[in-house]
Amino acid sequence: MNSSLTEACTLKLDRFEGPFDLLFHLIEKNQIDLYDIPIVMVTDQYLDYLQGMQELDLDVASEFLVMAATLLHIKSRMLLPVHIEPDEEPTEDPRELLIRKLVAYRRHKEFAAVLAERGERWSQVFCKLPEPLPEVKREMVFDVSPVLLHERYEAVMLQLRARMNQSRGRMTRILDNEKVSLKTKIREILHGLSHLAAGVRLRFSQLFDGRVKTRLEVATGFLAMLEVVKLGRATVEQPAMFSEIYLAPVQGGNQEKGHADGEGELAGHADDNGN
Amino acid sequence: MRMGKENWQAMLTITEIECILESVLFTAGDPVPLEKLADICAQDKKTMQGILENYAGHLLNSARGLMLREMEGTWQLCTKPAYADYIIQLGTVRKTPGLTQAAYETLSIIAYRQPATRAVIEQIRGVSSDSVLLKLQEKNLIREAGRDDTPGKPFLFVTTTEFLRAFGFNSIRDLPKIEMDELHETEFPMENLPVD
Amino acid sequence: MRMGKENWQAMLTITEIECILESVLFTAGDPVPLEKLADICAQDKKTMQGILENYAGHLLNSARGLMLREMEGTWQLCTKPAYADYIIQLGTVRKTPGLTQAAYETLSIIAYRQPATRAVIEQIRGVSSDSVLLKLQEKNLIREAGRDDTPGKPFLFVTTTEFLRAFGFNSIRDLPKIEMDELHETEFPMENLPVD
Repeated sequence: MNSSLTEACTLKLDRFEGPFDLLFHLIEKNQIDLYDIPIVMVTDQYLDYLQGMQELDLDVASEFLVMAATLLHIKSRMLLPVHIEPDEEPTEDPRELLIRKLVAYRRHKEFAAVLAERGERWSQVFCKLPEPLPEVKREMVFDVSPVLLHERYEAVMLQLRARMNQSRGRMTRILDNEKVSLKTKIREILHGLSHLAAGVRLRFSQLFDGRVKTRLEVATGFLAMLEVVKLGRATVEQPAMFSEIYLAPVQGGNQEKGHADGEGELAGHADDNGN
Repeated sequence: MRMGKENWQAMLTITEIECILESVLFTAGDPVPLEKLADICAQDKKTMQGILENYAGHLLNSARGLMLREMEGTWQLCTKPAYADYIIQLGTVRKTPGLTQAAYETLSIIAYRQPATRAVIEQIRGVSSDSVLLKLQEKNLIREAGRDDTPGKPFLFVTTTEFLRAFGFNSIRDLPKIEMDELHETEFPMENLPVD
Repeated sequence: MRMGKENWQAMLTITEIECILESVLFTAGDPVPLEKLADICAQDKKTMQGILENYAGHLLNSARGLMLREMEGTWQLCTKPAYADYIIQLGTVRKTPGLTQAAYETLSIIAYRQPATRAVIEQIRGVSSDSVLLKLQEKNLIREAGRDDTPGKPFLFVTTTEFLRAFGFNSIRDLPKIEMDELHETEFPMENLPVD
């Protein structure tokens, strides 16, 4: 079966959709009783039609040829004398199957006409495009759950704990970055203080290398200075706002002890941060 | 809450429900399922069906431009065919299905025998039906619905809701009873008569 | 042809014209200019305007779900506002839980820590809780009970009798025991925690 060929031939075979359609045309044209088809006449007319097609140099679709063969076969069986054995059931009419198929085809052909008519009528009916609608939120029946209440509280408190740990972690990280330089700066200050000539004060600006001075380093140095003051190893003075800060070493017998304490605290400080 | 709503809506008269239906179906445009309408009007499905059928009859027999149609348990407002000539002047002309005889034949076979394979269709029509099946699918009048459990696993074709809409059927059960029954009862020895 | 059409349509009754208008305006959906309607119904503009105004009044005062509105020389069918509540139910209804997760969280914090200020609730939840507190008050599950004796004198929230009733508690002591006593009892350094 070649469908494109078939399609082309169907078109050429005038208005006939297929062999059944052509047969039907012949039956209606001759006002034949479908249930008692004069097979000889119909077959002849059918073949004539195909002949006409060929004379017009038109290809005839295979389906039409198959039907022609079927008709000829039925015709030959009709013409043969029927020999019936006494106890044999009467042989089926050779036309039986063809008739049944034609009946089925006719019903669908009739309904096809009904559909065409209905389609025409209902194409006169128009509908309207839908309007856009907002999404509706409808609240469910007010159901509450003590269990859910409890669960949510536990969950939110756990989240809180996690958040606290997180921010603790953040602070630790900041100190981690800072601790070496802070410790170093304290050492630098203590070192600077211990190597001052008598009566000379340490200038805060002295603590920084002018080329690499960063805001963070200055802040760290400032913290280191405060730490040193807290340790009791120095006093600070700033004569005016935004002016130089001077560190004066605290003299006395507690210097060694203070120094040791300072180192101890520094070590402890570092350990805390390290954990 | 829910109780209160139902009590309140139980007081709706039939006329009020018809007003609700008109406004709701107008806005929807598309067919609305019976269940949805019953829910909106706070009626049980059976009562709603009755109200809708009554309303449809009322629209049909009144001096109204609209009518109500049912399709497989959904309801849609549409215009009466009588006013098509006026509506077409709006300019938004929608062309008729424009099907060939072959298409109508094929559609008829699928409608009555669904689900139907291509082979069955071709046996009845006596002619190859590939291209016409494709056309019908393009027009959304039929669709594939799985495959048959026979050798080759051929596709099964059924009609669509668009088919019902285009031809004005409520459901496949509403197809006119043309004495097809006889056919359905007789087992059809298709294979004896070669078509291809 | 045009002459014939006009002659034929001159015989249209007002009722017939109203049917045409209904079907035409229904199909259009959008507003239709007076000129177009006059053309379709084969009336002069002035007559058409009169018919439309009359039809609009008729729709407005009848048991109908639709009405006709005029906008700058165009006419449109639309639903009456009275049916908005029904129409809105056509939309995809998304059911929201009676209480959102945020509401449960907030309610649980108030239940377990009452009386609680908004600041405490927000510190624990880590998010601003204004709207959820308002919702819970609307639902009458919490209420304000005086003010805290801290700077700013913030409101203190406690649960209500309705809360007990809704959750089936006899008293606040019936709340399920929290197994995180450690957490529950610890005083949190709230001020360290940023509220997002």
